[in-house]
Amino acid sequence: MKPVIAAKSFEQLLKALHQLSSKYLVVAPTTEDGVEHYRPITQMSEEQKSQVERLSLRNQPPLGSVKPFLFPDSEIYIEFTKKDGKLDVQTPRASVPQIILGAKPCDVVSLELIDKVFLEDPVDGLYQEKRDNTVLIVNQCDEMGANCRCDDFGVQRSTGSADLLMSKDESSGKILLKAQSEKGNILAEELLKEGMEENPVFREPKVPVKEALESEKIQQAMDDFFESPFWEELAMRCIGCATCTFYCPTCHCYDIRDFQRKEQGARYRTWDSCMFPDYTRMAGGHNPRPTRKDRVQNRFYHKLSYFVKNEGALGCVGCGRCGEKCPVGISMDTVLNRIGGEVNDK
Amino acid sequence: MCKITEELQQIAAELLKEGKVDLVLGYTKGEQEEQSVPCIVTQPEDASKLIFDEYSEKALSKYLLEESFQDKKVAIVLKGCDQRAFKLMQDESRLGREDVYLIGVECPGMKWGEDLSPFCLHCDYRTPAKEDVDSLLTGADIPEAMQGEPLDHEDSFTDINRLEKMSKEERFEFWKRQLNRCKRCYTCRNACPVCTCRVCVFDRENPDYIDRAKDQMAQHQFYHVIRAFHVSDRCVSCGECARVCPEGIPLHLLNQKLLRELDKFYGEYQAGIDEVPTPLSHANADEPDFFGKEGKA
Amino acid sequence: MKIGVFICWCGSNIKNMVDVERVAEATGKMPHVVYTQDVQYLCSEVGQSDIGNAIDEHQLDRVVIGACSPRMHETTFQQLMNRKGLNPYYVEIANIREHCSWVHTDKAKATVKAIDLVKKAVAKSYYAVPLHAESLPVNKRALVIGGGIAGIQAALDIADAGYPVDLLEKESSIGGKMAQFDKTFPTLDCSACILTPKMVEAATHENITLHTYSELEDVSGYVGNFHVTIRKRATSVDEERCTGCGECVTKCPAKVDNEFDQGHSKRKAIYTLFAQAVPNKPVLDRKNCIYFKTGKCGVCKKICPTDAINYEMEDQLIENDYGAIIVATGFELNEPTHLGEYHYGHHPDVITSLELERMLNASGPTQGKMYRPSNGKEPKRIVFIQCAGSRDRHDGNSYCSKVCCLYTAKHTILLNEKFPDTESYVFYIDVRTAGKNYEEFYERARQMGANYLRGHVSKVEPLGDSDNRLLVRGYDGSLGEQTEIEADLVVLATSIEPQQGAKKLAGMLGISSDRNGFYSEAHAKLKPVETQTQGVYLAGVCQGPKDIPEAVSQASGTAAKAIVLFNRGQVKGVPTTAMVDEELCSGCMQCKPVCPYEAISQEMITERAHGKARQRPVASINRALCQGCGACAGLCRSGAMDIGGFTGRQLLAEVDTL
Amino acid sequence: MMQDTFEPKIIAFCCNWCSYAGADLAGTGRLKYPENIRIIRVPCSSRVDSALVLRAFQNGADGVMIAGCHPGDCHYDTGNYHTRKRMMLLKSLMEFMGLDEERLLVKWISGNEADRFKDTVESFTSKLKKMGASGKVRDLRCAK
Amino acid sequence: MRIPQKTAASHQREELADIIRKDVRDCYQCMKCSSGCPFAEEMDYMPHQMMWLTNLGLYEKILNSKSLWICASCLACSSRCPRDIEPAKVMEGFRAMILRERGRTNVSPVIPKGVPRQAVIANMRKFRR
Repeated sequence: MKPVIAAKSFEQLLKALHQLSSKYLVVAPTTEDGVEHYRPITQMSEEQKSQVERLSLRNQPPLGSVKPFLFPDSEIYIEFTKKDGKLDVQTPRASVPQIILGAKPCDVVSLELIDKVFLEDPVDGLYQEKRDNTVLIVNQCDEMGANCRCDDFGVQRSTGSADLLMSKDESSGKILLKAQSEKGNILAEELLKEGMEENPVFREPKVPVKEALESEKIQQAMDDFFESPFWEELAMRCIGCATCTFYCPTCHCYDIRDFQRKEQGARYRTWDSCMFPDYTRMAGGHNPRPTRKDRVQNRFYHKLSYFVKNEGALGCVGCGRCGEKCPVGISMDTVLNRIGGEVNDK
Repeated sequence: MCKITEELQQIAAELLKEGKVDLVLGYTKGEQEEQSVPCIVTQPEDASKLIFDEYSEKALSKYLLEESFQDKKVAIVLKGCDQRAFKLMQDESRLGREDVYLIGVECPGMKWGEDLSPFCLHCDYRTPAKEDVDSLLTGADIPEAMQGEPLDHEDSFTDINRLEKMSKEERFEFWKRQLNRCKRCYTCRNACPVCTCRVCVFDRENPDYIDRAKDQMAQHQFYHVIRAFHVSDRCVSCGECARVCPEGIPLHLLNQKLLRELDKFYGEYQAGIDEVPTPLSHANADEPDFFGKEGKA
Repeated sequence: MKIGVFICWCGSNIKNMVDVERVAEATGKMPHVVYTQDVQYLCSEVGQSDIGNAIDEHQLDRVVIGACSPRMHETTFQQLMNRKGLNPYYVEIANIREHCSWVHTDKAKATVKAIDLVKKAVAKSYYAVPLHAESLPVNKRALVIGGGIAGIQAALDIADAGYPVDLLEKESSIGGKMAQFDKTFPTLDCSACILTPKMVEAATHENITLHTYSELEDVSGYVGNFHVTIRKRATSVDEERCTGCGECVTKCPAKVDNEFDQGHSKRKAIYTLFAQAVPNKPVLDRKNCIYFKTGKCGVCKKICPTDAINYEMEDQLIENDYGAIIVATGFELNEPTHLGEYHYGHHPDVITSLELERMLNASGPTQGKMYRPSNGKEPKRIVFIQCAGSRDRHDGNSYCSKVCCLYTAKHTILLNEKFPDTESYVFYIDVRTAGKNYEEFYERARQMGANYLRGHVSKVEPLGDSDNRLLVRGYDGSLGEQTEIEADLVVLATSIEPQQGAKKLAGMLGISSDRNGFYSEAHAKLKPVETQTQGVYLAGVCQGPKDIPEAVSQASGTAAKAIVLFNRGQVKGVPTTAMVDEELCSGCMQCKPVCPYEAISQEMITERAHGKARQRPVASINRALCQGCGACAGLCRSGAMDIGGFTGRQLLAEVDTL
Repeated sequence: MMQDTFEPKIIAFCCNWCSYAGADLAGTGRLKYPENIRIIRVPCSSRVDSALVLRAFQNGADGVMIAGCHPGDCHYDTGNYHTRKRMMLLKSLMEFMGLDEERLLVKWISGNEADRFKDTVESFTSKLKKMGASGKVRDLRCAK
Repeated sequence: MRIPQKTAASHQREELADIIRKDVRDCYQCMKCSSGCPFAEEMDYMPHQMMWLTNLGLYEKILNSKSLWICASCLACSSRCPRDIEPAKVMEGFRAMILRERGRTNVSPVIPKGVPRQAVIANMRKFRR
């Protein structure tokens, strides 16, 4: 039996977490100038703190996913300085333990997908360190959000690598937490010390489970669809920005760059986007994906076909962020609806 | 169905049927509620997809520069601001008028969340001039707020005024918070109908004007200052940059600030309406000298 | 890449304040630097051979110098590079003397700065590109626009040097404004007597081709290679056949006001501009010709003994190539009707100085007699009003017309000489007599009786007496009181103004005008006859008010410039010009209006993309015209425009090193 | 205490014909000014674009100076008119973004104004000393 | 003031020229005479104005002026005149013209207090040594 603890209110939970902020970096969803993001609670204004409960328990993920806390948009490998002809190389400080409050199942699955890439040999040290240091407190949605397609991808109740599950008991207003992992257990213990109580019952989410898309079928349909003129049309509509990829919780491409001024500099990695024209450009100038059609296709094929072939799962969790923010309204549905159509037509 | 949509579908169908154009570039209903998205129609029977409404925000003119639109006869739906951008591209030799069939539409003002876009409220060029387009569709359902005279230019700068009243530190904090969210996804650049360089300076590797690191405020500042500068005198005030920014950064303020300074000191200039050269492309002795003895040097 | 760094001691000039060994040592550690040396005097023969030897020994391909200002010895080192077979733009100079050792007092800090400066130069040299000056052949033929004294002088000088010249004049005769004058100050030479020989010389010179009654239609090209179209207006008189006998003029029944005499006489519809006109062949003024107005008449055609009259004659377009263009288009005089207080145009006895000039002229409308236009009587008391429309920001031109002070002095002298019982009163603000013998001339005027009253006239009004005289209300600064003078004649020193078509011509030639509409010289002090457009030079009043000797010497100056150009036979541009990266350039041409030299034009290039050949526009630099200022590069958004020697990459490298 | 030891870094872009010559003349005349300034030679002040200015700030410059010929004296006729237009806009935008626009100095210095050059460097240096190190536009990786 | 139609008769001009042997036409109104004159404040027409009236031929104004008699003949003007006109001499010339003219009665105008009479000074100048 896994321990379930309860806070009297969300406020109490937040306060307890605040108490732990010397040990952990605690991040939670809030809004900043109307945009939803996870932010360290120590840096939040009172106004922002008051948003946390609503966003943590909402049936829809915030715009910014939890990805940047495990795979930041820019991350330094080494820093170097040259002094008196000698090169001094430093590696950045180790990451601190962090708690992510109010993550969604889609976030959890997206991290699991990234795990497949970064934690398999060769292991990405920077990611692994953060992954090991992160405690995810996951709220399971009770219903589908407006742009959510998690049911298609079978992730709406997935809580596999969540450390703690969170739910609100509507009648009492209590916040229930159920530990699922060692890290979760430790945090639960610590929270108990902060005045939370043990609770025997955990409320299960109400969201209906639908049969998910079959990844192999999708992959097959996509492969059959490769030559369709649809891609040309879609590419004509796409404006080539990186919104879809930068807000996607499963996108994990990065570029390694050097920054050097005078006798100092850094080697760092930073998010790249397959939508950028220089994404696959090689040093000699050749680019195997020269046109926007190639790039648009790559994005969808990577998620819906190549990822299945390589990692055995669809590379999308249906969070809907890409479609929500795309300035020209291209979403996963735009493609899924079409390949569905093509498959059926056969 | 509104009158403009109806006429638009008719014209599009005719143009395609008669083979006058290869494709019609317009808007269609998006997948989300209250969303219209760009749409390319190549068959007459698909013309019924086309619509025009208060969500048809995206500036379409820039698509014409894309590789996939080359060597094709294109008919394009243009609002006033979009037509200005088109005119600028034409003036800057980016495309020829004769290659494109322009369907001008009377713009009822675009939505900005629940309200009307502040850009549209002060726009005095909602509808392209008849002589500038091949067909002009009017009869839009103009909301009450848009019916009177457009807001004074100065009134449209309220946000700038608010910022200018702040102390310098407050302003710095404001922009720091905003730019901190920037991910350099380049949506603002890619959506902007006057950002039309063949190769953007930010995409250049040698010299590398900008560093890709996203954790450096200085690089964000660099990007946003330079972007605003490159757009400044050529901005057509469509508001796309601010609308498309996924992080809700009020980028248009930077453009408008520069526009206002230009207007104030060098006379009003409206890109895509007034003749080129744009204000930054010429300078003369009679202009104010800010760096002389008495200036704000 | 092999870079050699050389640090100059400049004797003790640098060495005393900068630790040159340390500078050499520090920069020696930079990538690609294979050799460093500090030398006592780099500019000396020893220093030069040190560098030369090092280049040979270490196969250096780039040289960085830490020494005095590049404005001092850049060419010295560039020549050395040339001798060594290296491109002169592979040398980079760090200014560690003027900008460092000479201006600082702390040796440690100065040394750190010197290291920075040399490192900056090394960094810049990494990205140095070899540059070459473009040279183009010169078409050794000149076009002079304007057949006034300046134009004539310029044409004669160039022609005398042995180069062909075309002299363009819009009127039917050359001579310009000077032909209208009576005498010239300060010598009181007869204007015509000194001008007409020059006119004849110009007309008969074997190297000069006259194009009278002609205007500039179009100009293209650039220094050494201008392509010009001239429109020769139809004179209706066949030049070949006409003998200039003047029968037609005598018999022509149509009379109109003679502009040459400022309307104080009449001329015929077929006329020569003035008696000594060159060429002395009449032209037919179609606007006033009875035949052209009504289709009847034809007297001239009937009377002409050589059948030279041709009513069907059409404008001719003449195209020619020139190497240099001299602009000597002169000026116009302001019609002071807008200055209501002077009553000009309302009272016939208020006249302009040029009208007076014509009256005084023995070959003028009155054969040199003075008269009051109102009643024909001789004026006894004449009031001159200076700065009528000049130095007047409110209702005229803000500048000084420069010659009025002197010609008014001349008028009072002539009046006093010819008509000793006339009184002259001159209302002035300042009398400006800068020029050789001008002060003496002015003195002479005063001495001979001209009364100079310091103060501007506020009003001229009819006195209402039987003689219809005028009352001039002014102020006498000397006495400090308002002063009124009853005058028979009031003469206004009207303002000199640019020609009406000056702006249009400027547009054709790509030269700029100042705020007053006069053409701008390239540099106010050191390039007074050149313009921003290479190969276009300015002579005479079109550049700003000036008197005859100034106009003539300026004309000779332009001739010298043209002759220098022709003698050299080719134009060599600066090597550090703008360069366009066609891959990046979108041909938007925003840079074009920025260029002060019109060196940027649009060009179509063919590009193969996605299997198709496609034309697209790009900006193109005429390297013969470009002077390398970089204003275009500072504007270019995509960075397609760059400046040789100061590329964006180089400047960034410098900034990054500091 | 900090103010006494803080030495600002100034990057100056001087046009070849006037301001660079003015700086040369200051040297020839043995005028003395602080060591903080590093001069980059440009053909004309209009060659300098905002990217260069911002890059200098990023790299840790505490002040950037752009010096050109006096209006009307430009060697290239109109270059400095462009400079003043562009730099006015850049300064306004910097000010609008809360950046220290006063760290960007635009000055007209002719080839014979050695004193003016010296005075400008002196006053700019002491002003920057008072302001302290620039932090708002600096890339933190250039902090050392 | 309206400049009268008839100004000084040529015989008057000649008379003056005869006495002073100077050409007042040389005067270009630099006003140095007035700027150095110790009695300029007391005068109704200052020295430069006297020169000017001479040139305009307005002799009546000169002959009736107080200035003629306030002038102390200190010769400051004469010693400084850049045109060597010697205004003091011109003044003296006018005084002489008055004195020569018979029946001229206004020779003794009212002299302000504290200002020495011209005649006294002239006398001292003539006979002091």
